[in-house]
Amino acid sequence: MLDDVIFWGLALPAVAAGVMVFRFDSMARATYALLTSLLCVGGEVLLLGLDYLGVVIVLMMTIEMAIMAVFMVMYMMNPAGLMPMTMVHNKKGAAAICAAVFAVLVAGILLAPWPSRRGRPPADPTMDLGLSLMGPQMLTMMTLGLALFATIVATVVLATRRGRYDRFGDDLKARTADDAVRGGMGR
Amino acid sequence: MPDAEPLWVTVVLPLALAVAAVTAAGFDAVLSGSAERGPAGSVREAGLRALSPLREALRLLVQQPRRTRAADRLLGRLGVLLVPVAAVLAGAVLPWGFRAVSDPSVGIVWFNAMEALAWAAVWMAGWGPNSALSLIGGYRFLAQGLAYELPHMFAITTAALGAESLRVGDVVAAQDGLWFAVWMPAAFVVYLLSALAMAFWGPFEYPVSRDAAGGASAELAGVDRLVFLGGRWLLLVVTAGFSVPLFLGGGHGPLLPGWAWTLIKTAAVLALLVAGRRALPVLRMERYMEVAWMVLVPLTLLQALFVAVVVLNR
Amino acid sequence: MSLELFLLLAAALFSVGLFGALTQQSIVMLMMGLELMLGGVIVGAAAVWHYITPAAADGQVLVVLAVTVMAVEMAIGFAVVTALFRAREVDMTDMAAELKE
Amino acid sequence: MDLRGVLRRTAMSRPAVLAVTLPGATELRLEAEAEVRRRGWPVAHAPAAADLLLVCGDPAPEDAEWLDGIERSMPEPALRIVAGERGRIAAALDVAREDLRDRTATRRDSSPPEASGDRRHDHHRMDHGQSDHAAQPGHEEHGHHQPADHQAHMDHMDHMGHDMHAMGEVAGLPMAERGDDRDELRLDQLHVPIGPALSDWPTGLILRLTLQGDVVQVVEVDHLPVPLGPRLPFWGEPWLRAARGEEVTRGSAARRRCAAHLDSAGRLLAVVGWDDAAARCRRLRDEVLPGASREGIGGDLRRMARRIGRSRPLRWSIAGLGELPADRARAAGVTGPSLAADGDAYDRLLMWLSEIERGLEELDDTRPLAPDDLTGPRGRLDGPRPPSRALLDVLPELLTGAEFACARIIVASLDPDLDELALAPVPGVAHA
Repeated sequence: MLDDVIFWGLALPAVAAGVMVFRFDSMARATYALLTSLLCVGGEVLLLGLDYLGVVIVLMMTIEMAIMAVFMVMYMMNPAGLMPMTMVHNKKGAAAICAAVFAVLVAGILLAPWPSRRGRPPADPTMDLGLSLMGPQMLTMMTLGLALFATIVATVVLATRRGRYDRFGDDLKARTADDAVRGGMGR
Repeated sequence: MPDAEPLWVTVVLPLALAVAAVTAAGFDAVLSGSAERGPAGSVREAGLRALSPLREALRLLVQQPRRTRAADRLLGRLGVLLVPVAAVLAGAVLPWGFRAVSDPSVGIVWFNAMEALAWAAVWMAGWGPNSALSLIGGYRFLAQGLAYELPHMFAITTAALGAESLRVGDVVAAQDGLWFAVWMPAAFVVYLLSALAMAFWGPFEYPVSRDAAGGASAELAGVDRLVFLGGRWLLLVVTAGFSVPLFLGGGHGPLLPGWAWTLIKTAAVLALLVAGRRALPVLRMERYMEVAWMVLVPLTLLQALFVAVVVLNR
Repeated sequence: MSLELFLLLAAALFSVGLFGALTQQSIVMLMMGLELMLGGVIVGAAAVWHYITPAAADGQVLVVLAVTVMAVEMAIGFAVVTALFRAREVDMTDMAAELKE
Repeated sequence: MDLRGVLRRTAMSRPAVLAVTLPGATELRLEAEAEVRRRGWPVAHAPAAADLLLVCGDPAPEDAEWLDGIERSMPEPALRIVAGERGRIAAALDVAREDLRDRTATRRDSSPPEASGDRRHDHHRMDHGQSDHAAQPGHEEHGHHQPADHQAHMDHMDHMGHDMHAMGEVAGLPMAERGDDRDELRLDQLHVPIGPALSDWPTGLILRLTLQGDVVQVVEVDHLPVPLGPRLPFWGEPWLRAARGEEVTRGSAARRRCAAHLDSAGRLLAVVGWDDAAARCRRLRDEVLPGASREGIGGDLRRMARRIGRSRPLRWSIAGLGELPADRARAAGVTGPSLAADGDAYDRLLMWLSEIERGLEELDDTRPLAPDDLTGPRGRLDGPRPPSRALLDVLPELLTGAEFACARIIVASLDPDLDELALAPVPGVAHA
């Protein structure tokens, strides 16, 4: 009973906030609407008994959306939504596609003969996940690790305009970096 | 050993945190009073100075809140409220002695997630009033977050690694003999730094610092200001208090009962932070960022490696 | 509570996200649509784990995967926007498409 | 009286003070700061945090606009008092406190005022509810201003907008334009005037900044009108009086120099965020000025100077900000400690500290000051231009490209004294 209340109490705000993401004029509000939606998703995951993943989703999404808000304000027109405007294209077609996708998904969900539950959840799903990632799913873990590492390198390369030759001179011999702002290491 | 507590504890928790926050703020007021006006002449004078946080709170309650033009009041209010809420939620896994309001199996991650809410909170509070200085303050906290969060995560992961559990109760139990602070000193020091940074207090009050006329709090008045700045003290108490179960052996100690040791250790950590603050200027993030990423991150990684090797050979 | 309810929630989030990803002109807003879709995937994976195969950790691994993809997508997205913005001061998909011509 | 009334009166027994100083009123500022500190009243750093706006100096009619703006952005119960004369600040504060207590105690519980439009009426009431030294002539006009552009705390920030519709106005606020920035991103520019009500800020200075994010792109230096008159600039007074032929002891000149540097150092340390050291500097300043003896204060002063000079975190924090090598300083006409420091903000702070320690020896010197010694705390007072003018002139160059926090530190490390701008070249000496 209580679980049902919690489910609906999280599910409705999740979807409502998801819709509001695209309805708010203010980019700041849109970002935090998305955060609300994803926090509710984290709550649902907690409800399903995945403590670790649920809390990690809350942690990651909070930080991610807080950072995202910076970029939203930086690059988007109308970050505070003081000037109502729409920036959409192809609204009708998209609505039709999405309605169709939703209908197909619903039909599938309701009509599919879902298998019954096999096995019981382990006492500690977190331990289970860790053992799995470090055992049979090692390849997944390594791929994820590499992907994350590649992302770090790629994003820095894409976003910065200054390489080490700009900072330390053509022969890389400059003792202090030629930066706009001096850092804390005294270099 | 750790046990879930009855419901009334959830009511007591915010009150206890508030009392601790007022005490810490009073101690701070005495110290800054002696810097501004010379040492207190009498005990009564010192007592009066220690009461000044309460008087400030009363004054802010009487003051009317105010609005600014074209403000985003929804986000602004939400941000202000979220600061104390995050502090209390994080405090839920804080053990008193050996009992916490709740001791979930992933308590450490929970603590980390709740203090991360401060990222959103400070930014929203700075964004809300539609004012340049407060927005600068809000952005500063994000920069600060990027600087402190990774070393912080590695530091608390190290403690969890030492106990081989994410449950706070297990971490305390694992320190029955030797405190983690003894054989994880780097993680402990980094944790104390990030505790200050999370609470954006003291040397890390860059987001609300004086040079931007109060930064994220520049436009807050009345109750808003009280909730925001009071929530900051709550956060400080919670983050400082969490160093006790993580690194200082929680309630373990000779003679006295567990809750008394927790109290003594928490008070000692808070006193250290409040007194240490007097010796430091505000650390600006354009300088601290480089230190955090080039010194603290490798340092905490090495610390974690060391602990991992010890644990594997145990 | 049942598997179907959770999957319906997942489908709803996915569809809303898809709508956003299809309609929004701005690259940043498009990414927000993607995030919502991945949120749907997370709910679905967690529900399948809970109701069908709790003994195996595969559902959990899928959630980890989705969360990582969210982070990677966001980081790459903003890096690309920054690069585009630096080069051409463009932050809209339509304008980026015009650049190709 | 009911409990609520009692509580309200108690709450307002120590109102938060926002002190705003007008050019030429340095002495009043010092008196006000000392008095507020003696009472232990909290000091507000922004209008939003203040109950009491204390204006030190005589506002000119054109000051009314920005002062009104600040008062409007203070929360209820907001009160403004003007202290124009020495020695009356304590009395004015007493009256203001009583007034605040009465107003809070008798306030009926109403919803907070909606907008500035409603609050205008309140202002009338409060302006007339003042004692005589608080009454302010020429202050009847209460138009519905936009927030004054002099105002330190903008109620608006034009961070929104895009070049497509840059010229528009939204919610009565101008939209931002874009421009190239330091990192070669074309981002929104924000025009922010900072000053004169900012705390720990040179009196009367206004900087019109063009910010992108918090990076200063363009700086225009401006200031409040400095009253020309017979009154000499406070910090340069002993030397100027000696030059006029009056008898001034070397001790009082050394004392003034010490206090001036302590004031500057306190300001810089406050901006850097080292509240403890800043508070100690200011306390010592207020002890040095009225004549604490060398034996009485020397130990404290030396201890403090040593503590600041030895602080590695402080050095780490401000070294490298606002580099002003001696040749560039000389070319700009800078004299005094900023020239002698030959370096960054940290070097200038150390130079102040060493001048303080040097001045300590002469503190009780009763020999007369030589009339041709005209080196004030900020430089040579007999140059073609007052020394602070040169400091103001180097500001744009040093501030461009700095982040907001660094910009504030650089300004505080030069600490121009705008009172000096009223200084006519000293007759007979300047051209000698």
